[in-house]
Amino acid sequence: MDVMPKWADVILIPLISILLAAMLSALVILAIGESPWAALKLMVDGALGSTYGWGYTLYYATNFIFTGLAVSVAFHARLFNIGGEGQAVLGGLGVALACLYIPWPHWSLALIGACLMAAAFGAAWAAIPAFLQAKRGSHIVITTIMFNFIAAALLNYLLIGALKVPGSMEPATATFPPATHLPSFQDMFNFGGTTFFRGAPANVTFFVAVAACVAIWALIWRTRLGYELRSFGHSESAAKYAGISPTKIIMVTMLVSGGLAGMMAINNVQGEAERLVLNAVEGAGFIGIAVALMGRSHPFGVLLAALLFGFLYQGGAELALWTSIPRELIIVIQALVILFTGALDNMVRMPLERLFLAMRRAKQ
Amino acid sequence: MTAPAPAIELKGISKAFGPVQANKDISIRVMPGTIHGIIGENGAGKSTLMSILYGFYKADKGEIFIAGKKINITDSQAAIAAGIGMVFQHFKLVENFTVLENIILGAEDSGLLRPSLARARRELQALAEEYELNVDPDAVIEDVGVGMQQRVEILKALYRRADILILDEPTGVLTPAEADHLFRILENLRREGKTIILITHKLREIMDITDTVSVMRRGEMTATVKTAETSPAQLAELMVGRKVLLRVDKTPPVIGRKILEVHDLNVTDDKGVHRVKGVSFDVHAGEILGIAGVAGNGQSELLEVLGGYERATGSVRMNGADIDLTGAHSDGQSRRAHGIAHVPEDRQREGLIMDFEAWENTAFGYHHDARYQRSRLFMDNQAILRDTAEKMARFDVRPPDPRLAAKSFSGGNQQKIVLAREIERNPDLLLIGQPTRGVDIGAIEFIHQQIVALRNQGKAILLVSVELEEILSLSDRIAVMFDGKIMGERMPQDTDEKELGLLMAGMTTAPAGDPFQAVAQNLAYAGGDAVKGT
Amino acid sequence: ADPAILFDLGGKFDKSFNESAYNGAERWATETGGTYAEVEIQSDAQREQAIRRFAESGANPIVMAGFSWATPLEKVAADYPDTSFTIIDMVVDAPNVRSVVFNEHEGSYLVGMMAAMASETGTVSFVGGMDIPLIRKFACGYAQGVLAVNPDATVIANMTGTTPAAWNDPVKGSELTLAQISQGSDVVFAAAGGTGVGVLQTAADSDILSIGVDANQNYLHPGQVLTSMLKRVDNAVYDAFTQGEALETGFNVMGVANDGVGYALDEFNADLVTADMQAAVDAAAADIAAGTLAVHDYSSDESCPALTF
Amino acid sequence: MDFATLLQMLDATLRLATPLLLACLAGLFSERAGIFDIGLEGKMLAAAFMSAAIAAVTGDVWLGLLAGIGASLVLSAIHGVASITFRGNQLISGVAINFLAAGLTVVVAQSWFRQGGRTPQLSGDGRFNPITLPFADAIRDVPVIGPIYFELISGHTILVYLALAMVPLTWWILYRTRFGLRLRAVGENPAAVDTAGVSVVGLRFAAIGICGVLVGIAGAYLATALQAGFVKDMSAGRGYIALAALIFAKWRPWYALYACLLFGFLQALSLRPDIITGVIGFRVNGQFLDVLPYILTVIILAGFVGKAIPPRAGGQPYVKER
Ligand SMILES: Nc1ncnc2c1ncn2[C@@H]1O[C@H](COP(=O)(O)OP(=O)(O)OP(=O)(O)O)[C@@H](O)[C@H]1O
Ligand SMILES: Nc1ncnc2c1ncn2[C@@H]1O[C@H](COP(=O)(O)OP(=O)(O)OP(=O)(O)O)[C@@H](O)[C@H]1O
Ligand SMILES: [Mg+2]
Ligand SMILES: [Mg+2]
Repeated sequence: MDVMPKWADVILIPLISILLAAMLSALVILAIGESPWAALKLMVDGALGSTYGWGYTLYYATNFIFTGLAVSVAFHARLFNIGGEGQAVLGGLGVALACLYIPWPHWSLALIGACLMAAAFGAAWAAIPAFLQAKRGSHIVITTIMFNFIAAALLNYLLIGALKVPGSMEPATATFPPATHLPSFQDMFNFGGTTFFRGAPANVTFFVAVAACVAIWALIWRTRLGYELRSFGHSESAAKYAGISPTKIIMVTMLVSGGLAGMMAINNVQGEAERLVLNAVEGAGFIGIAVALMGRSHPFGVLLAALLFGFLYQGGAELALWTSIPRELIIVIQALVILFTGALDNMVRMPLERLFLAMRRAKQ
Repeated sequence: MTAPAPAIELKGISKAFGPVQANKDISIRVMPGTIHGIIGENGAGKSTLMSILYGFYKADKGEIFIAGKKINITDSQAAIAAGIGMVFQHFKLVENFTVLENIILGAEDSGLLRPSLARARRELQALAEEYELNVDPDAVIEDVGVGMQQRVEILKALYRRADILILDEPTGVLTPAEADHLFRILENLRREGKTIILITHKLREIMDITDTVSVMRRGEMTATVKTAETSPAQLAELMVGRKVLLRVDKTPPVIGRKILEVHDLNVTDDKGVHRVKGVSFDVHAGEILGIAGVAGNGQSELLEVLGGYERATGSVRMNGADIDLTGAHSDGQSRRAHGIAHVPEDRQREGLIMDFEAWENTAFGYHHDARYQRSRLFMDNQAILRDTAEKMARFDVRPPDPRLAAKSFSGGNQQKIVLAREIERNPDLLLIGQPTRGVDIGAIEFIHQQIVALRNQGKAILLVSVELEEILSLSDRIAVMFDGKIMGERMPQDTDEKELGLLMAGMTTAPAGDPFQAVAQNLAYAGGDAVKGT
Repeated sequence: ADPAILFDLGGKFDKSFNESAYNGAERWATETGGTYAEVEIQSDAQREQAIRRFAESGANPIVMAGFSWATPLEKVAADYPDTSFTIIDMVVDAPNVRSVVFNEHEGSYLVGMMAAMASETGTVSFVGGMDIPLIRKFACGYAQGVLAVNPDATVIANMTGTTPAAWNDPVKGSELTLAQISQGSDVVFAAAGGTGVGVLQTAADSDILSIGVDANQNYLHPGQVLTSMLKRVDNAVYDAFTQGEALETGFNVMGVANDGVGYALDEFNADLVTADMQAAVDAAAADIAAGTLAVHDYSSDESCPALTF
Repeated sequence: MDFATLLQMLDATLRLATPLLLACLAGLFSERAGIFDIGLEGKMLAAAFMSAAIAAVTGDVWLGLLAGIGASLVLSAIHGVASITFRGNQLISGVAINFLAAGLTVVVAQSWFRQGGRTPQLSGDGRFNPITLPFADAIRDVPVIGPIYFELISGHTILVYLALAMVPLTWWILYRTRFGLRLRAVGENPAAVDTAGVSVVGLRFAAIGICGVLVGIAGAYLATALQAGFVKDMSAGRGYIALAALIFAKWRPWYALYACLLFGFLQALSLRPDIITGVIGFRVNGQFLDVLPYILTVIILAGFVGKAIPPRAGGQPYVKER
């Protein structure tokens, strides 16, 4: 029997968790001698006060939508893909290969090609842990953590070797040819002289990300595969009874998950940097965990949570520019969000359930 | 001379699990040196009550007196200190520890293990002799059988000097011989002056061994009576709350062609235990083949193989076509394609996804059906919803709300959802396991009618049940399984519970030694469950 | 407008490169009483954003310390034609950019000579940060200096890693130093950013001499740091700040000749540097300045006559 | 490779294996009790920071050590409250703790010391100094054993010896004491422990408490013994390598020692490319050596070389009442 109404589960609990995280973050800011209120104002102003700020917010959000969806899809099959980071690294490699070695005639074709390569590389990186989980029962959390490190080393190896620009100091590929450059919001929203989003990295990938949300929503709730995936996530024994192959579901889920994480690379690698640098992912794979937890693994929730984290990232960057609050504050906030919406879920839930139960008893 | 204080007295115990009221204001007295039985349907709250006495759960309200003294049982440590020991329905043993380690766990003498182990070894020897409780102290739990595991649990309690021993459905997993042994041990313990509480579903066990008996229904204690002054029929009525008279109206079967042919089927589980040993049988159209047997004798595995989610060797033919038992096409989907429908034994773990809504469960296993598809890519949720609403109406599922989660339905209604899904698919063969486990009387009647109706349509039905009465009243032919083998086949009109009981105990003829004793023992199994089923 | 300075990843208190830049800015601030904007970035992704935000806020000139700023600057410079930029350690070819590079090989040559003279075992060593041409340039100059004094000397060179994390891994720096000591080294030159802190610490703990880099690091372990290879990033910053908006753009090389690189001598290492040593090194410096002594620049052809990597 | 080089390598191995070993044993206590701990990395980092900070402020490394342990214990407590009291997901809690430490150490370090997320350098009594074991100097020149004793065995900080001593101690606690029996039981079947009248919650908190202390020492070792101060991200994945070692060791104390020595040796090896080239004749990529522990662990996990079976109740909260 449900103790709580659904709205409490999907809206109230995350909201309370966020508030708790925000309050603790405010305490941290106070403790280092700054004003939380001023910090918040600065963040809002920097992230949402101009089209420039929005351009960054949406750029970050795009990354987080992809990684958040990646974690969510796996969550639905009760798999914890903590390897989004490594999969996104490999996705970047795919994008770089696609952009550097294929002569694209137009950005739109390059976008499609890069999407495919990014997804394929990300999926491939998820495939090995998935296979080991499905066939050998190796805990996917541990293997994906290991694969994050291996991915970083692999990329490093390539960026100081085969892919490096001779004579360059940086471990980075050459800049991609202009034909692969994606239109940024600045290019797209330029009406009669007034430029919006000037200098911001948000680009056409944002729309790909939103489309991915819709596609994943349809996949999970409207297709047979999604149905099987959710069945498996809720009850492996029932799935077996129904003739749903655990191996297939684990593999397919992780391929989709890894593919999504990989696709993040079209935003940061092709869309923003226009070359592949070493630390391109910058923890977005991990933020996907927070985003998925907060978004309750629902694509729409992921979209909202990704926007919130986009705001935090851009706002945090502004804080770091104009105050003495280090940018690591965002990591603290991210940790608190994961803690409260993920691990301490019951702390918020149990009293609420008791409250609702008491209310129901009182009504009877 | 005043009467001695009761060994156990519970006053006004209440306990709720969230919205579920498992125990409501329960009071009970048990006199020292007696065996007290507790019976009640699944979910009546028996285990909960005993777990409260043992300090495993905390009661919301109520008082506990042991030997006349009120005590506050906050945790199992307190219960153990008060001389209470409990053998749980699901044993609480550490699988990869030895017997000895399990026994001293929590009852060590000092910070260091060696002296404790040495003392336990000595004491075990004494206990073993005293109560016929032989165990190998150095055996690892996961390597020994359930009978031995149960003895370890009892030894655990005795090692802690328990005067009160609670046993929760101890015979459910035992073979008749093991159960026989257990009851001898219990007799010994009673003779030593221990007080025993025995939870069981089996009326015959109650009648045989207890001194007094309490009946629970829906969280409440409906009666406590002296065993000598009651009858199985009266207990059954107390248990379910109304007169129990249920006969399935059945016309003689019209046997058709062979639908299912099973030949030399063998199943070995992941642990390498040989579960099904060379089983062969046929099921015909228009016939119900009932498979009787004590739980754990290979019936579950048999169903799982036929349902497609357990591997096996041997041959199974369905409508004359060979079925793949090992390869890539051995899964539930392929079985359904062959016209096999399956109502699994455990509806909550297998038959349903408890968090899914009813309509989603209606498509479960059949989600590839053409009528549930909107296009090649997408499922047609509206079609499933409509279909579910119709099925719920036809099967009288209450409440008839397709959008309610499966876990929000009662056991009987959950079973109706599963049954509706499987029967309505018009299969050639219906596999059905424990169709009425945890289901209330009204629903049992309805479910039995559905099964018979399906058979009357000329479908083949393979029924597996531990309820002998259910087997006897539904089946057109009965096979008995014991230790992975089919001990024999009987026609219901040519046999009775006595004979089936013998077969279930692995005996084809009355044993030479003490025939009377063995028959009585087996009766305990054969008759016990019948009441609930009928 | 106020000038601005953008530090590289190690942060302004890295005791070497960034700190040197910071010192230059501070010197300008105390001398002129002016104020300046600054930022310490924490990740590569912040670079472009930081440049843009400072340019937009009107800061001018904007000074960037570190070669990694080159790529974002190339992208951004044209968007802000009225802002002057200075980049240190890399060349960016744009009309409003001043590129300052140093002849690190010359300075390294000088401290290499000192290392060879101070060494008793005839084996000296080098710990680099991230393995990039710039750091090899240090190593190569150092080796040349060592061999110029003692052609039989052994020079051990190790790099900490191949990622930017190599700039900030004192544990690894320390282990590398210990390994070099076990191979006989008794003077170690660290050109490794934050990693160098570990190198100098371990050298001091193990009673061998060390050589600091960029800023004057002699004070870190008084009497145990032989000298520091000074790279006058502070001067470059100070210059840029002083010139202000009217910054002279273009290519700017700072070497021994114009006091861009050198070695440090102060009270902390006065006892370690003998008069002979000082005389020899000063003579070499004079020769380099005069153009009579050419130190090979690794980055000119990606090869080193004195050392193999 | 000559004898002296070998000794030097082994010496480095011992130094580098110490934090791994302490963290690995920490994880062993926690996971044997059924609490997965991927937050080792974060705890180590937090402990490294606090120990260096307090040692820098007070000049007393022992106070620093205590502070480091304290920081680690605070994170352990968070993990315990989340995963034991509130029965949350242990993996997610661990992830959160790693981020919390990664963020807070820098934020606090920056606002406290204003040195770019660093603490001041430690010196003198502010750090653990090597101790020379008795007779080390005396027998230094005895062939073979002299150098082994002097170079390899003597001359480490006290924490190295502590870590080594923890191995037999852990074994003894686990297999020879009441506490150990209960600890192992609670990781296999908490219901058995509960019905035996022992508090599951108490045992599990005790286990993660021990875990916190040990990994706290590991962190303090990094900042105050191996190094002389804290720098941002100084744990550099050691917590994860310790986790890998724990799997590699199949959750057993002696195997943990071997696994950590192996991984420590790999780390030492990656610092000496010249030796590798000298021994095997061609150049091995440094990245490869760095990730070799992870690759080995994946292979172990895949069950191709002896299967690693985690404690059965590991990772699941103990839920009595649904
Ligand atoms: N740990 C628990 N959490 C929540 N609900 C529970 C728990 N244990 C039992 N219940 C619920 O409490 C009620 C009583 O359960 P209990 O196990 O006591 O019944 P029982 O009489 O022992 O049944 P059975 O014959 O099946 O063993 C049931 O509705 C059951 O679902
Ligand atoms: N298939 C099953 N296997 C094991 N236990 C079951 C099964 N079905 C039900 N139970 C247990 O028996 C309990 C029976 O409670 P149920 O929800 O059926 O309440 P009820 O009020 O008796 O409803 P109904 O009269 O419809 O059965 C369940 O809570 C569950 O714990
Ligand atoms: Mg029960
Ligand atoms: Mg019922």
